[in-house]
Amino acid sequence: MAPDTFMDLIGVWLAAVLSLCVFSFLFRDNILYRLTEAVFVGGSVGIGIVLTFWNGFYPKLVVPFQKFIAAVAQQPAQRWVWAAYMLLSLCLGVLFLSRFSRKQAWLSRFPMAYLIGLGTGMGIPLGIQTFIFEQTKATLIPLVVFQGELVQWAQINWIATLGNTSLVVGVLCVLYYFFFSFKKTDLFSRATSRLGVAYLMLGFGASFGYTVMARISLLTGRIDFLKEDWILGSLRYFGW
Amino acid sequence: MNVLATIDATWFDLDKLNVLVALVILSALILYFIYHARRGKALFVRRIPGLESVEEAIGRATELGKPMLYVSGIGGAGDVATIAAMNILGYVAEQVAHYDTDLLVPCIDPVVMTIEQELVKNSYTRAGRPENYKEDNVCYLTGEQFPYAMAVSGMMVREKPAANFFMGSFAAESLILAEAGAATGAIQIAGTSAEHQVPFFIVACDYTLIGEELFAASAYLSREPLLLGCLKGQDYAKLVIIVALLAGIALLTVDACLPSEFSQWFVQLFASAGG
Amino acid sequence: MSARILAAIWRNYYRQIIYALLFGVILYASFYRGKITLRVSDMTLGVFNAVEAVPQQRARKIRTLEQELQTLRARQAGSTEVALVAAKLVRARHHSNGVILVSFDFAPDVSPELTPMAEAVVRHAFARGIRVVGIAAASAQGAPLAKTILENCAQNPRGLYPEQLSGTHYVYLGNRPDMFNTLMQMGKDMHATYETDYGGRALAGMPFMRGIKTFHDVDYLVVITGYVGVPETWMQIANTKYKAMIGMGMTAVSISGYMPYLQSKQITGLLPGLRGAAEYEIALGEPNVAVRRMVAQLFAHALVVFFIVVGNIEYLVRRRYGA
Amino acid sequence: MRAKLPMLICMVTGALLLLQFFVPHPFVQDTLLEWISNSAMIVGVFALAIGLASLLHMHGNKIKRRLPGWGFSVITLVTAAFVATIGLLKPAWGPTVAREQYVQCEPDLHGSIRTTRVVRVVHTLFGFDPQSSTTNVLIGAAIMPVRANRTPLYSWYFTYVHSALVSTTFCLLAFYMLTAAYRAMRIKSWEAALLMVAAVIVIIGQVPADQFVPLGHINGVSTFEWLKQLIMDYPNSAAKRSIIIGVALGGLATGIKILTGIERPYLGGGD
Repeated sequence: MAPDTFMDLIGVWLAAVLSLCVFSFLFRDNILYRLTEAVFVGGSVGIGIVLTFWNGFYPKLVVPFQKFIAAVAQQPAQRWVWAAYMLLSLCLGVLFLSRFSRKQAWLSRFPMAYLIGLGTGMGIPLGIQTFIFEQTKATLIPLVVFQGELVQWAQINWIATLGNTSLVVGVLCVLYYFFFSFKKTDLFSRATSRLGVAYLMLGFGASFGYTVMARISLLTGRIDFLKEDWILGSLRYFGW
Repeated sequence: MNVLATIDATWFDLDKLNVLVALVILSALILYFIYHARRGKALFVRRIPGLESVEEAIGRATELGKPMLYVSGIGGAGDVATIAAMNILGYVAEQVAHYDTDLLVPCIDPVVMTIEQELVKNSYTRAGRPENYKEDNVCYLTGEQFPYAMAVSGMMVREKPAANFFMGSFAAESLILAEAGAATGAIQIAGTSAEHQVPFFIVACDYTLIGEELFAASAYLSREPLLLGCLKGQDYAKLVIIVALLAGIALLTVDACLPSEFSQWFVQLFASAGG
Repeated sequence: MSARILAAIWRNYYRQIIYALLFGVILYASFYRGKITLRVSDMTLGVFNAVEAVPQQRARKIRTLEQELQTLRARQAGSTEVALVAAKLVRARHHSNGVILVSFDFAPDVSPELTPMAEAVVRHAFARGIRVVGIAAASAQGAPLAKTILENCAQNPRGLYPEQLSGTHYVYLGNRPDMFNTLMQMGKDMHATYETDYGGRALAGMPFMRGIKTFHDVDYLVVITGYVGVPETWMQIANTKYKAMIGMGMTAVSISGYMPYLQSKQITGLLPGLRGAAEYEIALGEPNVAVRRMVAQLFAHALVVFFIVVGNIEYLVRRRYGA
Repeated sequence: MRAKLPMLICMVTGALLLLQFFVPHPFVQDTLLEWISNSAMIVGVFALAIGLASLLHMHGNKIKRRLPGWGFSVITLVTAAFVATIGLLKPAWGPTVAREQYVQCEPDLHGSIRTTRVVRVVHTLFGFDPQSSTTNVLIGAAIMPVRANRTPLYSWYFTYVHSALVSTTFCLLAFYMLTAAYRAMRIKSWEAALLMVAAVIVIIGQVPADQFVPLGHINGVSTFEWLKQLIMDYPNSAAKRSIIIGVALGGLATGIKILTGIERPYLGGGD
């Protein structure tokens, strides 16, 4: 984003100064950070309004209805069903506004129930398919892995074998850890739960470590922006 | 006959039969135990350390006379993790209502905000202290992830809540919230279903509910037999999955040793349509 | 006494100190000009050597075509087959140092990781006098970014090569919707697929494009992508169908899924994220952005490990001697 | 009525959406699903209105009562209004920047949409030209009019303020990871020790550390890289997988409770 025009130059300076204001929060809360926060939050609310209108309301409701009314006589039955459905949604949506009245606020339960029903109904089968089935399928692996075609002691790939076994043991132990309604007081249960916790901790540590690189990349990118685009870019803009 | 075949093909996706079967088995198990529990037999539930500390956190906040902050994630109202978070919020609000401390609930989704306003208000009423409820405490901040994280960080630094709760579904902002909160010295209790974010909560918070524990929370806190029954049903569903896993792994291991490929049918049971 | 003060300062301001250190370390790394040695892995060498070999390969190709033409002329002069081979030979001779096609298949969100890699490959080609055809097959949002990368390489030679001109040394074609069909058509006729370059100049009149018609006129393909699925499409079309040689660069996160292609020799090399880019720059003998960013990574990772160790020592000492 | 009817709505919509998953009919899978998503969007628009009202209420209160920080409330509201205005305006009215822009053009004669360069922008900074909401661009060899999507000022704000702030906020994570690791990865308990060991191995394995400190090699890669891969492949996948299965089951149970009306979040704990 090295600046080419005057507006770009102002933009880059603004971006750089605002970035520094955000960084200043790391030292302590201060007035500059509060200012940036106010601008950021306010701006994102504005952007939310704009996106809701131009990406949702206008193309999905206004434009189709204009087209629908323009040729209202020749519309097929399906389009009428569509129009009725959209009008119904509109009415449901309007019920949200009942929140402004103390007496009729309960009417807003209808649209909420509708949205929650949509979300959960959609989520149930998808959850089974993409989470339970996919993960179960991925865990269906043989405990013994052979290097070649031959089935012999000497041909066992020990690393893969041990790895697969530990994977299976881990999945079972962690699943066991998540049992809530059984009393787990005997030795076996406690050992299994402990092992489950061990797997969880190893996994979390690994996830944490794995993310470090990506986050540092972001910071490097940001510092490069400050250095290259802001300072050097401004110098270049003024012909240095 | 032919007609039947076409109807089948257009009105029911046979490739998804496995999902339907699993859905029926699992929900039957859960529903069975829920209705079983209605008869009112006392049910056991194991200790969940994160939840036991909820009362401790509330106690400390009231002792210090400082507010509490409850973040219910960035999911929408249709997200089951958000619903689980709302259940915990109901419990927390009822506990808090007795004291003069504020419960701040900044929201990222207007629908969630509407529900939570109602929820907190009803909890206060149930606790007999409707006058303590302030509508502005449950508020909408903005609909976007990072501005929201920034605003909540600012809130934590300025209002200095004594206890922070982060429950629900989270993305990258988890650590921003948790670390900014840790810097203020608050007791922090987190719980999320997003497995990628659990590590960040674990390192930055005092107690963390891992994955499914978030869903078990409402049963654990309320001890309502219906919900405990549901928990029992969930456990049996898990048992079914474990048995299926064991069977499949045994079959595949036999396969690898023979070597043959006869148990592929078992793996195919879990195949998703089109994939 | 002073130790106690220091300890108190550390206890109260450890966050600020750690943050300042991290900021400083990364800032320092961005100015770092010292030498670092990286062992260039085989995955990276697979791409590097393939680009390095392009001129020889082109020479070999010209020789083969010449021989083919001679034998064909002797046997059946005047047939369409002779004309076809002759046209191929003309195209092959047009860019006697060879041509590589670089596909910039990434959007700005992963640009910090992939841009250095793309730049290293393009610079390498320019330094060896190899012509470059740039496209953005998978991403319309990435199209302007790719143009910037190419222009940046062409205009800042850093003494490696003279300034390169668009339309003479390289051409940038941009993005066309529907990746799969675009690639399928490109295998038959790039002129018909793209018609114009990114700046709107007609390909038909461009001398540069006289030498390039299909994937066969390109000696090596480099696909740089952050999308899962894009490599499969390239493999399917360019490699399986048109038998082109492919090298790849990917983000570190998505790399592990594509190692099998390397083992099955469907791709000659695979650049793993920022690290691949850094290794490539080292192989090229011109350490640049990627090396700098890799240095930053190294420093930052060392800092994380260092503070974990410090934290543990602090904890052990405290437990031993009380608070 | 106040409790039963919402429950009925929730159950019916939920059941319908659950069933549509199994129906491959093109009407259901394409048309109906699109209708439903549009309908949810329309309902959501009004929810946003409630959210905005809450926002106005909260900040308005602060401003009215001159509570500490009321000035920032003013700034928040003003910025929101400003950005919404420039974003909702038709492009013709916005002040603009004379520069190259890349936009999606409307379909050309062949019906394909392509991204092409805007070579000339009609408006200038603070210019006003209600006649043309289009700008001239070069497509192929011909100059054609193209509709710009947003006012240039809005795009400018989006790039230089919003996106810049998003990236900066995002990269705060780099700092926070460091302090979190310092504070939490201590061998206070065996769980914490395991967490720390795994993290340290992966952190070292991610970078070519072996080129500076001799760490040995296994199977052609450095020891830590090899260990890292091992941890990522086995314990990490095992932990992730079972968490995902558990969460999915918890979600399923919650979903079933909602669809059967045992749990009624939309009532907000009331009747």
